[in-house]
Amino acid sequence: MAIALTIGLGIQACNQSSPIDNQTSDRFQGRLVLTGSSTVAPLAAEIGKRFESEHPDVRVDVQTGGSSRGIADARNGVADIGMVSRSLKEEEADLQSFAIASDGIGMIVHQENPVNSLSNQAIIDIYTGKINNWQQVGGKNAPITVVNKAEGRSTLELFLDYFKLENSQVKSSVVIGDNQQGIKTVEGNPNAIGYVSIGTAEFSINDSIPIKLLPLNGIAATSENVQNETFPLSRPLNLVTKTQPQGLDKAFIEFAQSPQVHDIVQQQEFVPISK
Amino acid sequence: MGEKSKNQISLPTFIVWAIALSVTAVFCWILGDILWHGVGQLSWEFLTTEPRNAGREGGIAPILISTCLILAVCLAVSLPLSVGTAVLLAEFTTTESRFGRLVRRSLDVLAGVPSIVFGLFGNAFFSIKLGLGFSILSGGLTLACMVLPILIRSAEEGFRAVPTEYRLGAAALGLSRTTTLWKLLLPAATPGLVVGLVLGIGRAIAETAALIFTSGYVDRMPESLLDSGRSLSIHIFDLSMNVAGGDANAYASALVLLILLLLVNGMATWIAQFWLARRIKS
Amino acid sequence: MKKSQLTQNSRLSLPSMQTERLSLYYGKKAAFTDVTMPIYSGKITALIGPSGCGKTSFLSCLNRLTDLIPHTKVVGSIRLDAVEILNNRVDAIALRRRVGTIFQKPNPFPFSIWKNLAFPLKEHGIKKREQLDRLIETTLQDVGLWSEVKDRLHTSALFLSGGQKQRLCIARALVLQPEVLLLDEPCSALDPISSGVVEDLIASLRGRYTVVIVTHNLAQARRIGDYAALFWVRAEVGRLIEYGTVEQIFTAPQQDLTAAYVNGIRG
Amino acid sequence: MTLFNNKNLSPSQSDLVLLWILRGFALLTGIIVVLITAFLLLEALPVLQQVGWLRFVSDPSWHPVQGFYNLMPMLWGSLLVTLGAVILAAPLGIGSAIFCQYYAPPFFSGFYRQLINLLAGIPSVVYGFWGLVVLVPLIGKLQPPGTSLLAGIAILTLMILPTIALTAEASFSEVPTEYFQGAAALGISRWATIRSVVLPATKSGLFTGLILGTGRAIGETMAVLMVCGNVVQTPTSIFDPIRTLTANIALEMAYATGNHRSALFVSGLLLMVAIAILVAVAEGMSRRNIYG
Repeated sequence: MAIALTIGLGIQACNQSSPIDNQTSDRFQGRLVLTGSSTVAPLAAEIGKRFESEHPDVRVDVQTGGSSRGIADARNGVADIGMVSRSLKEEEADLQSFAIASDGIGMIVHQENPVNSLSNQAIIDIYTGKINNWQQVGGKNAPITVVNKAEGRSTLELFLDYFKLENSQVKSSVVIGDNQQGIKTVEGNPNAIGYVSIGTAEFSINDSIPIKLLPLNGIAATSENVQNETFPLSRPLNLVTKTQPQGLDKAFIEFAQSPQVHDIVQQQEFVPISK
Repeated sequence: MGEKSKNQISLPTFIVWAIALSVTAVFCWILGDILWHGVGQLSWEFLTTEPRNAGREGGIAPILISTCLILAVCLAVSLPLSVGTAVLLAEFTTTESRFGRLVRRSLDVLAGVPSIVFGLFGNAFFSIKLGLGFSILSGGLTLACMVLPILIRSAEEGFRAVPTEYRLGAAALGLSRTTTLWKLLLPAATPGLVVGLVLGIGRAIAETAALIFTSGYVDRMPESLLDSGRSLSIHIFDLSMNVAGGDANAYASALVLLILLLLVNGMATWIAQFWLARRIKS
Repeated sequence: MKKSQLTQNSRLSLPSMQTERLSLYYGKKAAFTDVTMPIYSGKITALIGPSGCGKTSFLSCLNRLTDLIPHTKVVGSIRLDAVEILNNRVDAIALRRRVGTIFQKPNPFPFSIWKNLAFPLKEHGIKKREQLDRLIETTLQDVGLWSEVKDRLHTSALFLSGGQKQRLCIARALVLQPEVLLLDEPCSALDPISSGVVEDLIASLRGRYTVVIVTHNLAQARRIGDYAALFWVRAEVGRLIEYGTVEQIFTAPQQDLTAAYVNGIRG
Repeated sequence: MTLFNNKNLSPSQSDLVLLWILRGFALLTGIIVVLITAFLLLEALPVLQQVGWLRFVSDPSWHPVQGFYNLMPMLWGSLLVTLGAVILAAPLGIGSAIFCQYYAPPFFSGFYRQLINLLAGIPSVVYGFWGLVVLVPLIGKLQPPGTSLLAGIAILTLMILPTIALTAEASFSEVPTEYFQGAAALGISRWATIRSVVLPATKSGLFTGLILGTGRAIGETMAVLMVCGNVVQTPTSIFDPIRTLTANIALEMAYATGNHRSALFVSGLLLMVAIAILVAVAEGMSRRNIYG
């Protein structure tokens, strides 16, 4: 009985939620569905709220589930716009992408760790297990806890790409999912090393969490250096669509790229894109 | 206690007390942790305003409403389904029957399916196949599937625990099985049903992975069951794992979740005992 | 209570029930086989014999309580008023309304005293409060319980004493005005005084109901029975050894086994 | 005058209707089980067809992006962490229930019961969070890195303890008090009564609790993901980090495509098969004792 009711409602839902957008008039109305990267989701949700306040008849629904989900949903039309926390790959060239912010990736260690910088080779050796004690890179006599990201995360792909590593070469002692888990792991373990989003790390450091960012290639890991594109390890946060966006989609993407939302981007610990 | 003199506590007594006290201690630790970090953020305003700045600021009003709605959908579907199935298993099939064993075994397997698989199933079936989209309804139905094994198994235990004499007595009076069930067995099986309910509600209210893909992430006030709504547990997960600086509000939300759980559990127990047990006493 | 109200029929000398070659199997194992026996209307029939000889199983066939036990098979014939009751088209529920059962261990429902009686009445269609009250009062008087419980009708029946519980159970069966009452060792779980009260009550049912009682107490069978049937185990299967009037069974048994049993030599 | 004129003995319809309604409910429940299994199979099928079953056992490692699909270390991880948690939680949970029912002073048993009720509903995220910031650093001091099999076992023990305790207590509460009076009259101690009367009388309920607890432990995702370290390896000590099948799904599903995604569904399927085997073994071992 309940199921029958459900199905009835479901059909109704289909009719309701079909977006009535694609109108080229100034008054937009309808529902815009965004799915994808959990990194982008809080940012997109906040941008969505501001967009809603400017266009009262529009509802922006943001759903998470990961970058690959954003790609898949944008492709098969489940979502109007996908959210992807990396550049598009070659096999994804059929989609249109629009960067709304960028994000650097920095190495973090515990604040008490005397090591203040590591060469690229040292990082490679640590992650491949050739160096397994902090003493070998000028620290205390303690085993290194290597914090790596889970397979498929765009941060991992970027990290491996930069250091020319294969994931199978990495000898990790902890594998994490999200940035916050990485920060908490390093916070709780004075001998850990990991890599997280720079914005998140900066926020945590300001929140007096005992971690510190290490410079990469001699360049300090700061939001400024990400913004002026001197920091070598960064990624764009993208909105993707299946076809050239029109109507409501276009309006939202343009809004998300405009300086009107730069304060939101900064508030969410990302770096606005200066065009 | 009791049988032995006071200075001579028996070993089992000691062990049982030790278990209880250590369990209490650990759990008070966890609860204290949540309370300590969360109580400062808690205010009337926190409960009645919308979240701002990805949840770091503002309150949880829409999230609270969504959570209650998801739970209501889940229970409205799973309760009748599970009590019905439990009755069939406990009263109309013998323990050795092939049908009963098959159902029971499938339920045990279902109980061990990871919640994230339920989430992906719910997304594929309710959200896409049935066209419910990301909605409170999809989320509630997915949770209903997930809590079925718990509800059914505990309800079945409840029915099995009812003394056979009641059934024989009722049968000897020429009462139909329908009557026996409604008037006699259901009230008498209340303890088992309540346990199932408490466990089921606990599991549903605490669920994260199954809801991310079904009821969704939208933290706006839901306008209907077909709107997407973020549950408290997802909010906690997002704040603690995905939003830097969300810890304070994550703790406060966890505290609210616990209070909500106390209320819902209390209400469920109260309704079950006073509604069903009243029939027994009057 | 007026006698005319409860007396169903006055065909006193006709068999109310009749079994023909009745056998009961639990799975492959037979509990008893080939029992052919009349049960006379308005009389008290006592089933006697040692434990495990199939008396209780026989009793539960008579109102098809065996339906509730998995893997049982009943073979043969049982007629109630010339209607074959081992027929699937016969509703066991309607049958059990007409053939009541009292168990060895009193089993009042976890309700109040009043509701224990009202519940079955309501379920069988009597809903008016006045009628319920009247029926409950007369029935409780009939079993001698009224004066003991009239001030606490709405308290739980589980607080009654053993003898009171058993009389309540008998009242619960009688309130439905059955034609046949089956009693399975109704006194064996009670103290001697309660046992005496219940026994007197059963004796008082003579003439108004057809009663079948299983008892281990030979003296009791002799005191209250009109007819008696001796069951015995032979080759691990229960059998009806001898059936007759109580005088005949106890004073002039046909079988040596019966003679030995009633004289306390065997069993 | 007779009250019941109805002397016909034809069957009533209400019971039949009830039976069919109940069958309908059970059928729906059954359909859900079948749907979920079918869904898993369907999603797992592409990789099973392309790569075959064997590779999930024989590949050198789990690097699905590079085409290696060995799931065995994670299966071991799941089984070990569940086994450890159940071994710890069973005595603790049953002990808690015994305490509540037979040993605790009334005011304390009420409080304790509420506490356990509450614990049953704490989100796994909160357990995981607590484990990550409190428990893991503690274990880390003993033996780095702290995120380990041990941490997973500890957290899961806490999580399934309420399930076991609540079902056990519900069973205990249905043991007639006569047993206790009877035993007390014979001068048997409380503990001896519990051991020789209560526990045997309630084993079906206890077994149900254990099965439900095991189910929750083996299916738990978020908490183990946060405290176990998620390194794909067969553990050699309880301080080794492990990854469970569920954590594997949760960690990678959001980012997986193609064969990788399909392989994650194989993880789910494998988990279901493992549980089915566990259930069958448990039932086989105890069929006569429990359900008899």
